[in-house]
Amino acid sequence: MSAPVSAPMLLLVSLLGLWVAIGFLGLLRPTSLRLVAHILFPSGAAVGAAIALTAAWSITSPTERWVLGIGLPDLPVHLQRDALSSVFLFLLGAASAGISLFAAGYFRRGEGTLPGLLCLQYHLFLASMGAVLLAADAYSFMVSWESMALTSYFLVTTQHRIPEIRQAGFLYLLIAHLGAIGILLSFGVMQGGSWQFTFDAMRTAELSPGWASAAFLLALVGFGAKAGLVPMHVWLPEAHPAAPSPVSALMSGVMIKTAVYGVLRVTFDLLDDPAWWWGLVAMALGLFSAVYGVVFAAAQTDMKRLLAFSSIENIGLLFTGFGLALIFHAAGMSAPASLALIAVLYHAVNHSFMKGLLFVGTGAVLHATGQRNLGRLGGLIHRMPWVAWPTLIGALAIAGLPPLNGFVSEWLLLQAFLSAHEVPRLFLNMLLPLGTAVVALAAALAGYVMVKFFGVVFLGQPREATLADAHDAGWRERLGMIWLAAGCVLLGLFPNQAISFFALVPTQFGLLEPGATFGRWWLLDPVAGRQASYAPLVFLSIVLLCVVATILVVTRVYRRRVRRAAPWDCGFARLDSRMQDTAEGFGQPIRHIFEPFFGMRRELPSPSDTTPHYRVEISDRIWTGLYVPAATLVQRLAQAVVQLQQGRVSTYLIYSLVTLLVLLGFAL
Amino acid sequence: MELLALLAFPVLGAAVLAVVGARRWAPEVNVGFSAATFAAACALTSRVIGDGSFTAFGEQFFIDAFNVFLVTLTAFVSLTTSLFSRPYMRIESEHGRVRPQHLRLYHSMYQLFIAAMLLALTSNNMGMLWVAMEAATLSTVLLVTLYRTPASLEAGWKYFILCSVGIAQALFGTILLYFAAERVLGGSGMTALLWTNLNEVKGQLEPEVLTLAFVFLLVGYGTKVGLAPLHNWLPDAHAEGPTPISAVLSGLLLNVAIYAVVRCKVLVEGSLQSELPSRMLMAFGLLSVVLAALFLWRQKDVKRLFAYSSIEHMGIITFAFGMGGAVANFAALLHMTVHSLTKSAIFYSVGHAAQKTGTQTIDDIRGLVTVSPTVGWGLMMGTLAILGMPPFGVFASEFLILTTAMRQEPWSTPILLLALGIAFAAVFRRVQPMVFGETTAKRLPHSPALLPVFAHLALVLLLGVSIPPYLADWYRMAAELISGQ
Amino acid sequence: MSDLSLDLQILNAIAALFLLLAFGMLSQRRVVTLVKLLAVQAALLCAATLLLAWRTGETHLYLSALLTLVLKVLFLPWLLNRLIKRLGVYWDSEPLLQISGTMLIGVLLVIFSFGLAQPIVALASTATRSGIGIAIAVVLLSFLTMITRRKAMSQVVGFLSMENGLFFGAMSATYGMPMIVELGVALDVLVAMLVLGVFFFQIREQFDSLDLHHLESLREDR
Amino acid sequence: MIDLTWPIQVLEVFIALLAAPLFAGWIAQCRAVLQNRTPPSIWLPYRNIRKLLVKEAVLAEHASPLFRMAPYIVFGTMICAAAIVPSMGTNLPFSDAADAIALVGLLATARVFMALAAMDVGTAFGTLGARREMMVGFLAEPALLIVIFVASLISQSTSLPAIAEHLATESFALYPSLAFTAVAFSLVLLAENARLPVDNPSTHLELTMIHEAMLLEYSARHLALMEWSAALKLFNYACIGLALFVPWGAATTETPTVAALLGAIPILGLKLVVCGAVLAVAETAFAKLRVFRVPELLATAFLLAVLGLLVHLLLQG
Repeated sequence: MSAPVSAPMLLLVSLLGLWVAIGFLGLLRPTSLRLVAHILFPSGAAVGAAIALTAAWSITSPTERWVLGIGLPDLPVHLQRDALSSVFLFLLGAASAGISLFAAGYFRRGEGTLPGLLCLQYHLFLASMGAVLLAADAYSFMVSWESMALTSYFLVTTQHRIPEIRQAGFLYLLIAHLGAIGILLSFGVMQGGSWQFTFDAMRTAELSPGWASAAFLLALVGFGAKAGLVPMHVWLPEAHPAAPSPVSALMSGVMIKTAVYGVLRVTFDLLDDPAWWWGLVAMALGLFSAVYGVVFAAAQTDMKRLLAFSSIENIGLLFTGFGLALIFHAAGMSAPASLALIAVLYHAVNHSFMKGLLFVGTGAVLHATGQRNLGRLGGLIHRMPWVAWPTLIGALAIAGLPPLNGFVSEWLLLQAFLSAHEVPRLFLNMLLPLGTAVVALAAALAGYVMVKFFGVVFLGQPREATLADAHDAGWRERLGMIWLAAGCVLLGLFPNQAISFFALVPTQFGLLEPGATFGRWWLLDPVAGRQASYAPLVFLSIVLLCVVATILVVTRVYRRRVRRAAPWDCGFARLDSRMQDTAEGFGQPIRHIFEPFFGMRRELPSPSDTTPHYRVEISDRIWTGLYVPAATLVQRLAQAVVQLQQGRVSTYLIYSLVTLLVLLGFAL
Repeated sequence: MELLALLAFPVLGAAVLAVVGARRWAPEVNVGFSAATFAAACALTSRVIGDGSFTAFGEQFFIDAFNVFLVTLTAFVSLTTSLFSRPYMRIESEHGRVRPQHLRLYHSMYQLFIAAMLLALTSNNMGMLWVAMEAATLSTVLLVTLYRTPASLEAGWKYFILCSVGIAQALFGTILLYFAAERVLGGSGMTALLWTNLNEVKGQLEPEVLTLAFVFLLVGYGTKVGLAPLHNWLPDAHAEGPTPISAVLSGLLLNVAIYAVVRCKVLVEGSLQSELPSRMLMAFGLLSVVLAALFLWRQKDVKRLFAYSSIEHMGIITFAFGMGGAVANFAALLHMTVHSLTKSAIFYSVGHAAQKTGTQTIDDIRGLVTVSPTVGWGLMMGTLAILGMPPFGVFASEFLILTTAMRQEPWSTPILLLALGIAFAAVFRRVQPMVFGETTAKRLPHSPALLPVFAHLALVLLLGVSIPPYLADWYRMAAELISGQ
Repeated sequence: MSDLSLDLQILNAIAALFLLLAFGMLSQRRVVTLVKLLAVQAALLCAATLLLAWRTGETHLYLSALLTLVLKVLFLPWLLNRLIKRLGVYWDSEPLLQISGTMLIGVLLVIFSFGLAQPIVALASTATRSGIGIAIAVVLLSFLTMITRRKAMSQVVGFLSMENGLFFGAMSATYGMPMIVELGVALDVLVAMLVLGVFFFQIREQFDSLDLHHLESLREDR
Repeated sequence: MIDLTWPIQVLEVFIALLAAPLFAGWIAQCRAVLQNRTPPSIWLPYRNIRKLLVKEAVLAEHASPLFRMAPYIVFGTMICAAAIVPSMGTNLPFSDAADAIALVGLLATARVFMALAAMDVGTAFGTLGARREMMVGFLAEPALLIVIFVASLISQSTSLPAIAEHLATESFALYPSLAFTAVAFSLVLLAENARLPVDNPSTHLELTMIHEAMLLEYSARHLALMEWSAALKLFNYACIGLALFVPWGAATTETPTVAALLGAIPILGLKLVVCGAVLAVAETAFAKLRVFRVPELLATAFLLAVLGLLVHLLLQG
């Protein structure tokens, strides 16, 4: 290695190597679940925690570069760690620590592929995500990017006996591959005239505005396909539910964020001066995905599909923040741009904790009851308290309720929106504030979805008799969930420390002068010009104080006598569990209000129907409107081309004669 | 000396196996001879690396960096194919699909085929190159019709007629080349057709005659490469023959045909200032990639599916050679290597898969991973490699080709990428249910020989992650030779 | 024409006859006569080679003339006739395109190949350079014969006439190929014929007719 | 002079706590008068709460701890909201702990916990009420955000005391944008506090009630707390409205003093009386809307708020 490699980079690369080693250790005795569950996954979690620590420790140190020996002869593998990759490495390490801990207790016999093979794919998936965050040249980025897609494809199709899971896996890998092609084209355009594919060459290559816009749009489409931005989102609600829960937690929590990392790296780092309309395109896509995702989440009856659509909503919010930051950056307003960028980074980290916790919760429920359909769950809080309460924390956090972390990143995003009216462009300063309303709508709808999710799964009466013997999660699963829940709470209560950690990224991009502070340690006051502050610690202590005071006063003064009785059934026959609100019922107002979003097919019982049943079929208009016609077009094209091969020798001879004559014609 | 050994072993093997081909231990003899050829090839390579290219036997044979790597590749893949054909042919004869006396024909023709290819690669005389190609075609025709089924007969017939007619055009091209060369080198008969002489004097050859010659040569050898409008024989020939033959046909014979086309292009490009030859090659390449990608969409037979995938990859290689320039040639050579390694690995696993399920139609092969993980994972990894998924070498060469295409012909990149995307969707949609899902496969009497499959895939993975420096210089030397610096 | 020496005039006459035979084979439907025409064509080629050898004194030309005589004039026609008797394939049914259409295309092909050969003929130093145009024409015409035939046997005859055309081209452009190449090519043609013989028996045994419409099962468009 | 800020803050919260049922009683009286019924006594809510507190609590058989904890959490959040809202004085210590958006978040927490408690019992009415409450919630929130957006544009701050102080101390100017947002805010107030056009507070008809349906299973002290927090919520919303649109008269001294506080209380009382009367008139004028007409109502609220925003950017920008 030419330059002496600095400590953090060496440590990070060796930790990634450790992950790969753990993976291959699994192959030694692929059938023994004990080795995998008791030794390999916990050590994977430890490595994840170590990566998070190194990333957090190394974020303040300057950018490090390292050129490895391997790779193409004239394009060896370049690695680079800077503030942006440190933030996402912290995200990868922290979230994967909790999820791996949960996975240690989650995988049992008969889960499709052998545990050893699963452990290999799982840890290769983690290592490739780490490699994506460190790659500093097009070739190694593409190799790690697509091996991330490949390993996650194998993880998605663990139970490959079920045809739907195979379908989901195929769709996922196909769209991931097409996205990767977009990214490859964008890198090709970005290398400008320099014919080199290292990121440093791309930074120095000056592109004409036309080529720069082409590179940006290709990158947006390519990374949007991996992130699940709306027109390219169709794979996400299929792939995430098909994967085992820890894997869908990793995919939703961490893999989608690598797409956000990619978009940030391309626009803020590699392309220098953005056009004003770039941000608008990203924000429009983001806002539409946010509303589209949350509206579909509200209408789902399968809990993992519900969470997958909620991931689409959060990706929409991330891309909205990214678009906003881009608009401010283009307009030269660096303070609001850095605020929006911090909001995006903060929400990315928050979402990986929240969504990881929820997916892991559904995993525990799935293992206990074997049910994924919301119509067959309910009342699990009594039998699975250790799963219910952390999931409640996750649900409240993702609904964006104050003391927890979801609210902080949303609050920052809204503060950034508040300075949107100063953008000099004519129509933009009027359109952007409307963005606030859409973000608020999406956040409120998220609250609606989470009440539906938590209420239908954990509260009320069990809708199936078999739920009675649902057992609580194992101690390793509880540990994993507590780690993630603690992450949610701490990120919510100490925003200032977190923001000082994230603010290093805009400083690296030159949007913020180094050493900027955001109010006292307990009070968050990000915007200089505006008097807007939020102190979660004080806030939470006051609320707790009031609650405890009320409890003491009420119980002390009025004797604590409680009697249990049947709930009010307005005098008719005894209420049973089927009279509760089902998942479709809870989604009915949304389906009624957001009618145009859905392709709906209802089966209503006719009056004379002896066994009346009511079924509603929700279909995604984008799937029927965009993907099916594309497939039929290729089908028809193939049909036309195949006529060439009719089987007669003489026709083939005619082809070669005609080719010969045509070429001779050219040669004249 | 090594050259003599290299050519003698297979011919000797053919003769010996013609006698003992039907014995129980005939496959072992076959492996022995292939191993000997491989050893000779390695010795030859070390000699060429040691003291550069050289001519032998009165300049009739010429070895340089370009054809020596193809010779080693041919010898290596023929060795692994003979290893694979050992259990394969035993199972085939136990299943009663092949009669013992046909085995004798099979083994001797196999060695003769290897000899013909090595002769074509090493000969300096363009006429002998043509004769060797014709011999290769003839030896494989009988092998394609080994099973005596109506389909294999039809495939054999089409293969024979189309290739012979194609190669006849190549003969006419060679005649015109000889005609042009004779005017400059004088009528000394033997030396006029030697590639080395032609290479030195290519500046003074008449452009019109050379263009005409190139057209005939391109159509002739292009038929053997399976370029788009002339490809019709390839899917039938590769699908109906026994799988070792399909592997060798797809893996090696196509490379030899491209080698011949490139030899002619080097000569013609030297004399013509016009862009015509590279434009033609690029047009052929692009047309093959697009047509093959669309053909892939409606395949029912697994070997036909991978035969069309060979057409697609040959199209990519021709397109790369058409672009010319050091990087494109380097990438094309790398692509030839990784393609033949991966495609032969895929045919090995497909062969065993077809034997396990008793059929080649895709819809009847299901759930390989559950019954025999090695065959299932081998097929999955091979398919992902051939579709250009990154950790494997095919992505490395495609990355280089696409990036050079972006620089030289930006208009062609979207078409290429779209075709690659369609091919990916078509092949993966067929292969995924074959590997995963409920199983229809049964146990085999003999355990499948899967060492070759994973040896090939490991090599391709190595070429994908990091190309060893000496191999890189070797390719670079060959690339310079081709682009005529 | 008059300033050419006698033997050149004969050579040009042979070339013209060669072309005529190619046209003849294009329109012929009886397989037996087809083989006869092939044999005559080969004989013409052998005569031209002998004449040229006598004129230029090249030794290897005598050898190649002998080779053509033995292989293409005597052995192959005998082998084909024996096969025809054994397999009983005397008639070739109506070709895909009726005769007049094929002839028209043939004429167009001849015109095209003559136009193509014009620059080369101007360059060639050999006396029989005009033969190149004829050679290209014969190659394309035999290509057409193979396309328009429905019987396997007549396709093979078309292929052999293409070989004759190629040799005629080589002979007229460069006084024949180097000896080793001539031998190689002759060997290949011989082996090809043996292989084809084996093929005919197998096809006959499978489909009990040599008609090509049996060989159309491997197709994609169904 | 010893530092009296925290005691004043607690005193203010305490006053708000006590005044809330009074405000509810006053509105009930006005409604009765308008519908020419003999008005109930103004102290009826107090007596109602005291009666419920002494009763024996009856819980559903399988109600989870969440059901028992929810009333306390909702009441606690309402007290905290009262502390944030600058009803009587600005510059209170707790005011910069949370700004308007945090306040909206706090009210959303209360709503979510109430909805979860309603679903916990597992009867049809609870879940029906929860679903409708959440629907009204997510429809009202965008309008509320735009109202706060407009207010913050005018006074360069999103914390309510700062907005109130800015408007109170500035010279009086007619802000058309504030007029639009005031109407929008009042519609949101009606929707959020389950007043008549959206939901009839005094009905017990299972299928029409939204807010009451969630409290169906509560009894005794839990019901008392829920009633009280509902009254407190109405009081808070009224104070927010007054702070945004009628800020004059609040104690805007730098450091809060008891004198300023005592001065501000009667003015606030007067404003609340007028506001209660207006609210009663509005309720008797509107008939109850069908549940799926509510989105149109709140859509008009949102439209008005956006119009206010555009007017602000256009005229006062």
